[in-house]
Amino acid sequence: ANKLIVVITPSHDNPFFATEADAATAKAKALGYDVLSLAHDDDADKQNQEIDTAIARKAAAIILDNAGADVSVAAVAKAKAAGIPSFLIDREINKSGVAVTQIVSNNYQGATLGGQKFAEAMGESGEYAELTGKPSDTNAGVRSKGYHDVLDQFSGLKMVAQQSADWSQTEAYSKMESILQAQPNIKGVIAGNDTMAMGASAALQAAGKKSVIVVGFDGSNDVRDAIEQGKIVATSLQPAFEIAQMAVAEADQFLKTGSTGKPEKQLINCVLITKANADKLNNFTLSP
Amino acid sequence: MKIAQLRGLSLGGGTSLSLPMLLISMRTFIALIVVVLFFSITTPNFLTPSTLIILAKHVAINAFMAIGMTFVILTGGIDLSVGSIVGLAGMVAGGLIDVGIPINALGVTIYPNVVETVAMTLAAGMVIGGLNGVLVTKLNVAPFIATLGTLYIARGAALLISNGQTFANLVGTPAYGNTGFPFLGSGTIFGVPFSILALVVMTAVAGYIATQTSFGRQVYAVGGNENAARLSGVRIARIKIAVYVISGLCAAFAGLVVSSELVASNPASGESFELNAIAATVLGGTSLMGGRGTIGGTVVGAFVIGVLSDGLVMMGVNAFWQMVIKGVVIITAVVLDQVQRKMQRQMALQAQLASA
Amino acid sequence: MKIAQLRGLSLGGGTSLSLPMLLISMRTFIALIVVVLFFSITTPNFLTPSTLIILAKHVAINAFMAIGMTFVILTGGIDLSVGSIVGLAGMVAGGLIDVGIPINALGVTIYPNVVETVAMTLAAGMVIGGLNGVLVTKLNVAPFIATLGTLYIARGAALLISNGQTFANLVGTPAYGNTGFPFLGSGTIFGVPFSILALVVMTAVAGYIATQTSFGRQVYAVGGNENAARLSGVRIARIKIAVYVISGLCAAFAGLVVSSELVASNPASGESFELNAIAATVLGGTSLMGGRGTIGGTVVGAFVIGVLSDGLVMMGVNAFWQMVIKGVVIITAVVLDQVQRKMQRQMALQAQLASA
Amino acid sequence: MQDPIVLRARGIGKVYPGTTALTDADFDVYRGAVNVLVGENGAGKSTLMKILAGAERPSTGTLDLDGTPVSFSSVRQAAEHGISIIFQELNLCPNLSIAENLFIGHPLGLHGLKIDHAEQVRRAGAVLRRLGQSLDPKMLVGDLRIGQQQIVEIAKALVENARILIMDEPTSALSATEVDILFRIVAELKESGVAIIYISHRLEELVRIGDYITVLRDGRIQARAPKADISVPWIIHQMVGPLESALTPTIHHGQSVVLQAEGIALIGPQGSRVVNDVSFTLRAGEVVGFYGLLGAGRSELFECIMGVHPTAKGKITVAGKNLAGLALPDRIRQGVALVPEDRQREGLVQSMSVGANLSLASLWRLTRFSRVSKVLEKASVQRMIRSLWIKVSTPEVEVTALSGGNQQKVVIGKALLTLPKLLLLDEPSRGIDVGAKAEVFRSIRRLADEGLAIAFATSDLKEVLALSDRVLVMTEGRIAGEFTRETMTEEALVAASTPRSHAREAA
Ligand SMILES: Nc1ncnc2c1ncn2[C@@H]1O[C@H](COP(=O)(O)OP(=O)(O)OP(=O)(O)O)[C@@H](O)[C@H]1O
Ligand SMILES: Nc1ncnc2c1ncn2[C@@H]1O[C@H](COP(=O)(O)OP(=O)(O)OP(=O)(O)O)[C@@H](O)[C@H]1O
Ligand SMILES: O[C@@H]1[C@H](O)[C@H](O)CO[C@H]1O
Ligand SMILES: [Mg+2]
Ligand SMILES: [Mg+2]
Repeated sequence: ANKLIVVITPSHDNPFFATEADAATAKAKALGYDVLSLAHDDDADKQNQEIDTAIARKAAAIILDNAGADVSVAAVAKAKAAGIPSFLIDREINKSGVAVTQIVSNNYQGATLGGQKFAEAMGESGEYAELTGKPSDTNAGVRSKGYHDVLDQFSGLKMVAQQSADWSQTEAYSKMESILQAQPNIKGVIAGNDTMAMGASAALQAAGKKSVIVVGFDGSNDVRDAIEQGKIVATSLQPAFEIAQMAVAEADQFLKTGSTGKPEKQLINCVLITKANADKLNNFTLSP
Repeated sequence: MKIAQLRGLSLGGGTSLSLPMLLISMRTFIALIVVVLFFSITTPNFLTPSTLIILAKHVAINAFMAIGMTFVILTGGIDLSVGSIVGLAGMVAGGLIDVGIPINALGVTIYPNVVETVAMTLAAGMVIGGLNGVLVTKLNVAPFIATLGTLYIARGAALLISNGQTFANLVGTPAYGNTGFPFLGSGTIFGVPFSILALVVMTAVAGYIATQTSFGRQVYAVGGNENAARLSGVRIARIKIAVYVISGLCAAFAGLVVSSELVASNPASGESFELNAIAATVLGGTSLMGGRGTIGGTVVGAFVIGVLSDGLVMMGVNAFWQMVIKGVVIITAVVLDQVQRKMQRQMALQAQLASA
Repeated sequence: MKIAQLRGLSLGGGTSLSLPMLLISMRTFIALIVVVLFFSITTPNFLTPSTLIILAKHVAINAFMAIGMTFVILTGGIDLSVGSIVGLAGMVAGGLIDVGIPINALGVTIYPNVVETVAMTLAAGMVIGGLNGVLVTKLNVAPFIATLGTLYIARGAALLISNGQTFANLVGTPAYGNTGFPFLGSGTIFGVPFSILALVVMTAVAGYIATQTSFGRQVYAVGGNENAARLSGVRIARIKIAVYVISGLCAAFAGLVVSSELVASNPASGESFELNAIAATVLGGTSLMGGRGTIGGTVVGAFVIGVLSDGLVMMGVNAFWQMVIKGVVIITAVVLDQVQRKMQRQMALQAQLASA
Repeated sequence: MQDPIVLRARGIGKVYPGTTALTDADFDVYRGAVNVLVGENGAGKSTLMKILAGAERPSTGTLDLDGTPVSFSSVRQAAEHGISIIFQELNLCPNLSIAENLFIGHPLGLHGLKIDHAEQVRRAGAVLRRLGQSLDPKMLVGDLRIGQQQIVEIAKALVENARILIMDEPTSALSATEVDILFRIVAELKESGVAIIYISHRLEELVRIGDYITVLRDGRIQARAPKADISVPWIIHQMVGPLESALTPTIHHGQSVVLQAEGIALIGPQGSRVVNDVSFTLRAGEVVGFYGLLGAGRSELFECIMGVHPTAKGKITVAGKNLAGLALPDRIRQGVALVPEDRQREGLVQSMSVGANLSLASLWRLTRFSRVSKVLEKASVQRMIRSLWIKVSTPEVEVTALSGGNQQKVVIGKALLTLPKLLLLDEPSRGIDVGAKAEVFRSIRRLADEGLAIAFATSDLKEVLALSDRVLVMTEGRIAGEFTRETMTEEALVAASTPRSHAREAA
């Protein structure tokens, strides 16, 4: 029987994670592994049980987009103790030396890119709102910090509302509508990820505020289309596809040679997507 | 709405205006007024027409589900599957618009127009509801467990339709003659948003069914004492299946409006909506034991919840506190309900004693 | 477990081994055997000891909650707050270990040892449970709505404790003498994981309470006919408050085990656990109407659910199908239950006829 | 010497929303005596008893036990003072065994830490035998018939060894034999100094066992007297004022056959033949009494005709139409109506108003374009309330607010509103006072004269003799005898109704 690689991602209903899962699966199959692709729905306990399963199935390696920087440490350590190397993607954990590699898109750098584009589009002044991600997801915090490290330098820019929409499109929609009521004259909305950007933009379209600037984060195809239609200004592409495949390749090399030849932490820089390059974007990959 | 509530009221309980029912909805109504006042004082432009319209639109979605839920709870049942049906309905509609119905044999694809799409989606909701009803009646599975099962099944189905993907940009294609879907969510008639009109109509119709038709009367009877109802010639199974079908229909309608607003449908949408729908129903004075409750009360309950969550967002209260406050208000509203009713009864009795 | 289940059984429902009760749990038991067989055939290394131990550990967490839930449901109530209590308990324990109790006045911080931490956490769970009980009895709020309220309150509280952050690396500090917390989740006694032993003990104790103590029988009485119980001198309020406290206690214990396993506590953990706990209880043959059910049945029910989800994950069934299958199995198990009981009764009749 | 009066109630008043149940009532309870309380439905008897037993709190007035003032906030407290009660409406947990029901308030065993199930079963068995029952104490109460449940209710009160024992219509579902046994026990308790408060609508019972009679009327004490000084006519006079002569049944000679039942059979939950090959006919204008002991199968027979049991065998023809395959709702439309035995479990929708209950079975008649016509409904409801003298301020009152007897009238009214050709009444007079009984019987007569065929089940000899044109006696699911007005005598009926098995027990 072939060796088994277990791929665990938060969910399969956010295109971002779906891409991760598909990319990793395809690559692993290509390299001749059996694949078990699981979702933990951002539930640390479920993730822990899935790691148990990987151990029970005597997996050769685990590719993991984890459910929380701290709550995931023990689970990954458990896998290591059971002799199963883990390769983290997208989200990092707050402990080094447990996972073999942590390939994470540079959320901070990506956020600063998005922030600069947002400030520029706003003409460096005006009121704006921020939609942040799941509070329990470190990426949410990192991105918010990245945004503000840029935006707070412009005295003209004033954040008049900040709400978490839990990465959710529906929530972003209704929160956006309510925020618009309290703050009728906001000029822009900066969102922690693309699903929330989509929700916000839908609300703005419905309210006839087509000129309000929206910036997202991820680089999903939905947002790409919205950018081309002028509904959204920009998003920071996390090369999810590339990251996932890198992780599998490194896992393969590690299993064969006992080392990846790379440092544990690998930051992959994000790329800003605007009208200029949107057409080259597909499935979180930017063709040259 | 208020009218609807009052008529719902005046005919609730049993034949007509029974005192306890009146009090119940009055309490919820007071709770509503309290929260509204609070926010109009604390929150800038809360009481503006435009805000209230958005508010009503948000309430509508929950109210659609809660109205269907009310019929189910009146029979002593419960429907946990409505949230999943919202998600499923969105995906059905989204799929029909973006992908259509491929007929592989002929190698062609049929794109139903919006009316057909809506009809098919509502039908899908009614099928799940019918499944619930059959499970509860023919296979006598406890409603809670039957609808818990369909909660998972419908959600899974929603995810499988697109393999988890979102159907984006549901504007349709003029060439296919399937444009116009966004109207449900953002269209207006004489300047009033469609979903608000839909809410008014649905409230009126449901209130009428509950209080004026023999079907409605039998719903109350089944919830009040199933044995007695059966011996009185009520066809229990028929009534129960019907209420679950109604609930599925209402949930599917809510799902249509949600994805029409987003102009996109996401298989995860509607998660845990059932809790809000049930909360609205119970806040509105419907007894989970069955047999007591009014449509009007339910709609008022939905408004209490809606005003609350929107108001807090507008105030900029942080998400964690929002959760705590929501919990406290749900409980307080019901407690107020109880306390006030007790006081009322006491006073009535004192009066009688004095007169006697 | 099985023994416990049988004793729970043999004394459930009425005084002694009453046929229907026996059948009920037998059905679930058969369902369990079926799924186990299925996976041992289809899935590599499913029937290995190590896998089964892991399985039992996963089941334990749900079973802890389900056992508490059983008492609540036996009185005809329901407890939706258990999932949130799991999250809150984790955060309380995590906070006590990582942050301790700062006494600002003296500028010192007290670090309770693990035993004290566990005690305080369980106490916290009991407080929420007590709140549920008081709401249901003293302020007669419907159990569904009261615990829905505390579901939000407890979750909000969990998030506020750390402002949404996770408490990491709960190993304690030797200097503070608060080490040893991970034992609950990963410790073993004579090679058996602590949580599995805890499950065995809790099942036995709960089974004894339900069937041998007057408290237990009064729980059944309240669920069977509350009015009759009151008029027979049963202190309804006392019994009801007690069952919610028990449920809160069990949920808090589950929370401790979860965060001990993760060696970290996350305010979001336990979301929607209540559904699994309720499903387990009902699969185990407990009637949501109250008055009928056994602890043993509940534990079997928890195993059905556990085997199912673990098995499907090991088989690599895609997450969406898992959801559908889970729903189908929950329903099927209960339907089987019904069908088999009917058949059994028929057979009994035939027998009597023959003999007559 | 000791005060002969153990409990004094003074100036007791009780108001319920909409009703004043009791006004300034004084009531004395003598030790070692049977204190009888009589009064029409709704007179306030049960309310007064609930107050003495701690189940209700009085709006005014005081209680005084052995010369010291007391006030009870719960049945439990009253029980601690040695007062226990048999409620008019059964209060049992169907999911528990007989034994557990008897001791649920105070289970036997070490401080409740370990129930002594064996001992509970033993003592339960003992008290059941004392009541002449051979029931297994481990049986679930839910599997018992209403008559058997009432016996459990009595047993429950007996195990408490009260010094004051209240019995609110304990015999309403008991057979003659069981009543005799109960009265023997009452006598024993009396001997041992227990004060008994006894409520019943069977007046002959009262004069038979009563020592002191108190008459309630419209919530006020109407009269008090030691038994020696009074008679049945006196009681009736105090209760309802002068009463016109009792019923005089008119014998009806064969008109068209309404009901033709052939070989009806039903297997009960325990597999016994509850109804065993029963055949008979009912003619228009005829009133046929079904007499029998508890468990004779009358309820099930009626249920078979109504279509409650799909598994029932046999051929049923109503007004020439074969009911085979017709479900209960269709049979109602074919003119069959049943007044069930247990009004709480099968008769009333407690959450609905009097009006809604009355019209519930006739909605199909009152509906126009699937809308319930308020006009038609109001008319029918009002008519029924008037013709049955239902004591209620308006039809909007919730039905639970009515007295036991008035609730029963609502159930009968519901059946009559379906305009039946065939009316089946199962224990129609359970808990109905003489006045109401007379009315009900008179309307039964009237309906018969209008061409209705009527069958009624009862365990009350006087009743069956007074009302029936014909009597069918049932025993163990079979028809054990048929009697005409000429041949029906108390002796004959009792003889026919005694099952062989019972006879053996007795021997
Ligand atoms: N829970 C209640 N709520 C409102 N009214 C009530 C309630 N219980 C009794 N009543 C009213 O109090 C009056 C006395 O009722 P009660 O049951 O004491 O009569 P009763 O003498 O026992 O009659 P019966 O012989 O039919 O049992 C009735 O008019 C009844 O309508
Ligand atoms: N719920 C039940 N469970 C088991 N057996 C029952 C039940 N109800 C009735 N039976 C059986 O059916 C037989 C007839 O009962 P039924 O109630 O018809 O007697 P009845 O003649 O109507 O007496 P009653 O005066 O109590 O109505 C009894 O022998 C009893 O064993
Ligand atoms: O990085 C991922 C993506 O942004 C996703 O959209 C939400 O979860 C974050 O962790
Ligand atoms: Mg009475
Ligand atoms: Mg009977």
